[in-house]
Amino acid sequence: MNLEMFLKMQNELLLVVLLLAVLVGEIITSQKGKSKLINFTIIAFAIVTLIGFFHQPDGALFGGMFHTNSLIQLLKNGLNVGVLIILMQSAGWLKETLVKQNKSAEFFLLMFSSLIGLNFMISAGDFLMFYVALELSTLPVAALVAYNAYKRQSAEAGIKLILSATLASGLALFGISFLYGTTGAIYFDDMANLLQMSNLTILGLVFFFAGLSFKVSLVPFHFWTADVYEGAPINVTSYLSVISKGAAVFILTFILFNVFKAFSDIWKPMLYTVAIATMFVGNLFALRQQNLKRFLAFSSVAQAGFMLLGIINGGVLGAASVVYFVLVYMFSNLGAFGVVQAISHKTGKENMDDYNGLYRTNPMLSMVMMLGLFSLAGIPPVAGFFGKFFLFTAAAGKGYYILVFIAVVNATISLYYYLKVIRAMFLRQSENPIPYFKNDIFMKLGLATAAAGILILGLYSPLYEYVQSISNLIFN
Amino acid sequence: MDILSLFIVAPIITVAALLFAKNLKQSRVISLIGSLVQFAMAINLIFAYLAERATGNTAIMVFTKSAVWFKSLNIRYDVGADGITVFMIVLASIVVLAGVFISWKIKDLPKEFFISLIVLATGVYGFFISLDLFLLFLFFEVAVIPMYLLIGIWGSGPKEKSAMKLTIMLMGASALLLVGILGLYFYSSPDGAYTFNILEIAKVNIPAQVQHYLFPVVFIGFAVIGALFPFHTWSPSGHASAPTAVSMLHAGVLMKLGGYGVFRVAMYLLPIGAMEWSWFFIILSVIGVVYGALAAIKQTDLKYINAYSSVSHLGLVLFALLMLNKTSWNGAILQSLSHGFMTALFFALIGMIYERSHTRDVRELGGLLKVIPFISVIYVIAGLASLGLPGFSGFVAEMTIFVGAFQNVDMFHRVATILGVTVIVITAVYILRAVGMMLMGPVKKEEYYNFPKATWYEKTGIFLLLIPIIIIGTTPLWISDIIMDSIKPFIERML
Amino acid sequence: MNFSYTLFIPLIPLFVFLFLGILHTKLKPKLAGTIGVLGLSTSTLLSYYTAYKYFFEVGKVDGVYQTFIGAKTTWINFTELLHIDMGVLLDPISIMMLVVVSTISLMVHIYSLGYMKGEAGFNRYYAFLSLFTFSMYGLVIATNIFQMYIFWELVGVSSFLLIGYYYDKPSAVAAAKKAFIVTRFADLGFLIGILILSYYAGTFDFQILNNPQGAIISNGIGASFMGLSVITWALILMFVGGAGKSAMFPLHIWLPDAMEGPTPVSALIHAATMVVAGVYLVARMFPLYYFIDGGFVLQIVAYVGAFTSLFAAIIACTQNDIKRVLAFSTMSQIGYMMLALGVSGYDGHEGLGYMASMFHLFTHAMFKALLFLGAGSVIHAVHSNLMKDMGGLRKYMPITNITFFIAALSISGFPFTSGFFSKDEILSAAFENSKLIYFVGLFVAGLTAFYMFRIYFSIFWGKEKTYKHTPHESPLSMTIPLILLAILSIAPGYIHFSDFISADRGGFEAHLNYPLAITAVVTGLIGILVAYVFYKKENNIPEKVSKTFGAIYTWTYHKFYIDELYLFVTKKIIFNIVSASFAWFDKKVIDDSMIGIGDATINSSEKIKKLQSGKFQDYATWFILGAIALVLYFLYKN
Amino acid sequence: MISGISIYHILTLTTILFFIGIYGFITRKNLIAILISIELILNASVVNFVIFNTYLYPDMLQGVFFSIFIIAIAAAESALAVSIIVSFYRMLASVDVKDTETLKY
Repeated sequence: MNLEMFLKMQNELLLVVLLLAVLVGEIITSQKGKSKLINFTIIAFAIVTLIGFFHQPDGALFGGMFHTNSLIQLLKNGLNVGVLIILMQSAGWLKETLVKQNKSAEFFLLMFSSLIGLNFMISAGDFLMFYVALELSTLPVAALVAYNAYKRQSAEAGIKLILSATLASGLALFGISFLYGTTGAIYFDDMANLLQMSNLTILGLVFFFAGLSFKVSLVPFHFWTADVYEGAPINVTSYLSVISKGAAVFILTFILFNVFKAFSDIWKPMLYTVAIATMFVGNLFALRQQNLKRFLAFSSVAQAGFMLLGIINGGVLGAASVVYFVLVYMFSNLGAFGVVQAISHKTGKENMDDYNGLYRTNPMLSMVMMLGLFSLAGIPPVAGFFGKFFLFTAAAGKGYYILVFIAVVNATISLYYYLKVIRAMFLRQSENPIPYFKNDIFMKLGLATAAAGILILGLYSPLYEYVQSISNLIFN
Repeated sequence: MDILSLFIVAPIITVAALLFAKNLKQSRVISLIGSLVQFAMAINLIFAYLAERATGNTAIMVFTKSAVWFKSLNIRYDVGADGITVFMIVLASIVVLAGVFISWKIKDLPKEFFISLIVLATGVYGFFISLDLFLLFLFFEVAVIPMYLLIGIWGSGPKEKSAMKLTIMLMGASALLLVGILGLYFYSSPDGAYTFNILEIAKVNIPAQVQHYLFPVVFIGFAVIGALFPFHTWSPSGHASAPTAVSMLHAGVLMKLGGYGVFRVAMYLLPIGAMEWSWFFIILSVIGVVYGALAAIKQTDLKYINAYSSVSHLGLVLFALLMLNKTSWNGAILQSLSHGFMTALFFALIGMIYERSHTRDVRELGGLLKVIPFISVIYVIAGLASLGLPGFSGFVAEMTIFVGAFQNVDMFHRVATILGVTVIVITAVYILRAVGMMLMGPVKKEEYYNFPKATWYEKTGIFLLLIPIIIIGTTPLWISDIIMDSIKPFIERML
Repeated sequence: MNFSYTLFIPLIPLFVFLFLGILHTKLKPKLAGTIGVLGLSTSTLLSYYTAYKYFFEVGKVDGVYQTFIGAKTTWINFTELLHIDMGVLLDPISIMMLVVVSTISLMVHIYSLGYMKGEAGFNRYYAFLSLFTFSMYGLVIATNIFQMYIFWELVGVSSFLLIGYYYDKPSAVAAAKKAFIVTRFADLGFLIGILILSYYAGTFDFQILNNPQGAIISNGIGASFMGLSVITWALILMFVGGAGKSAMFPLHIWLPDAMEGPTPVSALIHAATMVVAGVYLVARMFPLYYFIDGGFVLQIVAYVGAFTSLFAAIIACTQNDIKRVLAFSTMSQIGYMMLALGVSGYDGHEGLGYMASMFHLFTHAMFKALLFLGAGSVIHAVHSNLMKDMGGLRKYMPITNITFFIAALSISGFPFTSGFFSKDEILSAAFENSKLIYFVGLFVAGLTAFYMFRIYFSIFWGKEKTYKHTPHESPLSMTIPLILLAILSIAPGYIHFSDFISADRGGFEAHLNYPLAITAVVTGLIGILVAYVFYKKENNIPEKVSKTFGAIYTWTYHKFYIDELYLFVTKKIIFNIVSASFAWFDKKVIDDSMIGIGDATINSSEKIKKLQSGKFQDYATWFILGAIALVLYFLYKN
Repeated sequence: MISGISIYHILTLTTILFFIGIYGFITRKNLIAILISIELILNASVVNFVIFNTYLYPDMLQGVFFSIFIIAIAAAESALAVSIIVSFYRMLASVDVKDTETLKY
């Protein structure tokens, strides 16, 4: 137990410390001190995030159960930044709603523990760690989803999430158990060496994949997504759609590339079909949504489908493009969600028609929304375009031209419904538009960060180059 | 900062400046200055180009600038220009400048309007100068997207529908294009050293089998924005709903991206595919030419008439490109230029007439020559130019195309050509119909008599567009020679 | 020999046009008129001087008139071989045309000073006149077929502008459109002809094309299409173009309507100059027409010409609008010229027809212009085109009467008038070639005399009508041109045309062929006599006659319903069927199918929404089924 | 190592157990019942791990450990699930699946 070891899992440890601090703070602060506590927590978390950017040693712990490297570190930082943005965007909500209900601190506790879970998940080195981390990341979120007590939909969403999630993990476990049975190993590396092609393996692989696809919400394992997203508080929704999905996609990539390297002729066709299904279903469902949370839910399903195009490449290019896209997607989605959050917090309106004429009353919000949506749709020059382009390049690199074409067609469909929102905000007028309102400083910061990310991530190539270089180190 | 990159930087600066504009006055002044600068740069570019060639620089592209962007994928910021690029840029800059003048009194959200306009211009410039397929594609979409807002916000009639149709169709086309570009990329080198650079890709010979699949993909991807026959339907409704300046840019510049892209990418990089497929697309383009013209005869909305005539004229561009010889290609470029100026002029005039009479229905208008002589006379001139009267650009372009097309001996090409030639009659019919109904004859309504005369900014816009038409029409030699030289390296891949 | 100054002959009118066109709102009418006249008179002097210099100072070099290139510059390059030049080509016929165009145009310019006085768009009118003159000059001096085509289009448009001069008069607008579109349609043939010819000949240049010893004529072109050499096809198509401009049957329908334009315009464009462009085209390319496929195309030219001249002459007898009568007579006379070209040979005396045709072109220009201007001054006096509103005008407007009479004699081929000589040459040429054509010509000559004197008598003699205000002789500016032209419709007869103009440029000794001449004169006199009996005094013989002819008369009166036929084809078929159906197709089929794709997507999303049933147990079912399906698929695959 | 019972019997058992769980999950109308069926599913894999460990890889205890972790987590899961169900019950006085269908399409 030396310092080195601490440094390797510094991020997690810091989060745990922060979590405890918040717990203590919760106990000692008076009722009116709560909003101060919130500010403190956010700032503290910002500091944690900053620390994450200092270099940390690579390597494994606990005999390989836990391992970290610069790519994982990058992703963790990404997750931190994402959560930070979410927290900033939800500060107002926390102060004005939750403090009254006296459960502001618990929000942090749950979210941080889920984040810790994700951190452990992406640096898991064996299936045990992976499973534990997965549950750790899921369960608190279920609580968060059901956070709006006295709101039926919230509770309903909570139930749907927890039950479906446990089913999924049950399935995954069943699969894992077979993998264990065939190899006798639970460490990724050993398993990678020991796995033989056999029916049990296939069963295990597919079930495991299904379990994880649940978190990534790939068709047909995605159904919970929309309902839960709609029912949950918005910041939780954005957490689900951005943070946990991002982490899940990464670990999926990682495991497929490392553990099941030899089985690519199984999982590539699998991804192929699932990707097509996901893109189409996600887009077609998003097409008629009125509630923006639900709308973004389905759009995020479709986005997950696009990510598979990167994974299917099965090489460095694929990994790099996926990680890069996850980062891009994070900022884009947070931009969009942030605006929805701000508006629904101030006016309680979440429907597309309520946004008619938004630009004329709140130009700034509309601009951020537009950036976010364009980025999601993959319109240059914002980051999404580059992200998508690289994903497509990755897929085309292995000769999946048809798949790429289908994907681009889907991108066009998605453009249609993203434009519907733009149309509401810019083209349409309304007799009672959402009135102009000022946002608190945290919300502004949150949106600004997201917007900046959307603009910079694409045009400023070194970011992608960095991702590419480090994934080069890891996946070769 | 090299002379070409300025064409991307200048508009961006303009947009940045526009962000701080308070009201209509400021925003239009800023954008006027911006577009004037671009115009000056464009004119300067001609002379710079001639000077460069005079120094004996015989490279395919001059003023090239190359910088690595995404190293790992070998995506580069590669720009360069040849004679064709130069003229296309001049066209774009003039149309943009005229567009600013025409929308001098834009009512609603002026700042945003000009911003979108300039962004569109940026995309167009970028598209013309970029030698890197990624860059090309990026600018292509940058040019298309503002159309949605421009039509959707400032348009008229069923604007939301047409804006959506236009955007989705063009984006769908770019879907094909993207696949094509990726295909080109991964066949750009036998040994993993892939590149997006057009000139580089041209050096390797892509296997015929691949070209057979790639060419139609890339061609259609570009040709949709060039209003290829079955995919032209976005353009009429788009034109009809768009505000004046936007119709000008749309028909004058945006639709040129199609022909230009076909020429630069599809034909240049996939010559074998081009030869293989030309017959098929020739049929489509000839249908487009005749069909567009015939459909225009029956229209009553002025904008529809010109939209269909655009379909016909641009069909001629694709037709000429598919004839695969130097002369016809030269004609295609000339036609692009001349159509750009003419259609922009037409839409400008239609806009002015519409502002005064609040109708675009030729049956309701009449005798305008009496009440707004200046605008009407220019309209007549534009009409004559568009039906290919000698002394105007249209004639030069069309004759070059026809003579070029006639160099193909076999029956198929001959028949296609002769069918194409018939368009000179049909065009005359619909142009004269419009002119006769709208400008001549007795004045239809009393209130027409108190139409305001053309204002100074309207006149400026008009002359900006009219003068190039006459210059090309009367002294085509130097222009066509410059273009001819620039075409040589491209045509050589065909032979 | 330096002829470079000839460049100014076309350029001056061009500058005048630009000047008047740009400033036409600023200038005073008087000033504009004078500028126009002065500008043109300089060009006229220049062309006279050129003619003198060419024929008398330079004269024949080793037995033939040489061709001179006054100036020449490349306008645009198409291919290595093909490039359009702009230049001035001087040879006997182009110089003759220069003289004709200048003279008539000058006369019209002067005449219009009076005729168009006080018109709203006076300056516009003069601008257009100059534009037309410029284009016509450019056409006649073209050095190559494409330059000719370019100016061919330009004269077309200036005629469009001038016919539509009274643009607020719907009939005028319609006529202008008709004229332009019909000729444009013919030009389609011309253009395709040019394309074919230039592709196989590898040049546009007249000097190379027409050279009898040149490659194209002597060894011809191998390629052939449907049994005829491609060149022949090219020539046929080009003749179609010519027929369009020269209002040959069946492309003649635009000419009568073109009379909607101001009368001087009709005199200039639709009688003397533009409408003979077709004849000039054939004459210009004569060697090709003669040598390729043994003059096959010339046969067509001859018969089309003959038929048109007869056809038009018959119609002319029944029309009541004097300008229309003149229009049909123009058609018929041009038919004469075509006929003459058609029957012509090449060398020496063989080329009589060619010479005759050019000769007739020259003389016809003079007396037909005179007739129109005379008619103009009559119309100016009585404010009507219709014969029934005229009568006994001789005592009110003596000069007009005399001059008109002279012109009428001349066109009827009365001895000692220029018409007599030129017509005689044509008839004798026809006689030598084909009897049928000769008799047609002869009959037409009789008809011509008849209908000319029909209108002459019914205008200047016959019973006096009641005029709103008593007619009076036109001002000097109008009468002077009349007098000059009257002189010119007699004098040229005594020029020995054959010395100057002949197919092989060598010139030959042409002499009256007395028997033919006498027969021609007699037929003419018969025609005049009949007219005298019918129309000298108001009587009912014409009605009787028309009764007896009955249906034929009405058919003729309605110009054999050819306009109606065209109208049916264009309006009913092209507009309402073809074009309408295209428009419909575009809206309903193509557009809707594109929209349909979008709607289908949206509908499908509606269809599948039931999947998201809200029951998480269903979700679980899907989940499991999905997983199991994948498993089974891959188990099956292995 | 239980004498006379091969691993196949037990695997069959667990598989059946698993699918009973699934069946229960899909068909029960009561949330609690569904929760119970989930326990079945988890237990199926727990047994799997233990069996594989003891029968195939007796020299290491990874499987056993894994199973212990699963049990612990399962407990946490059901605790959370129950609490959510309870809060739901507070609102609607019902633990019926039919009442969790307002969010759809």
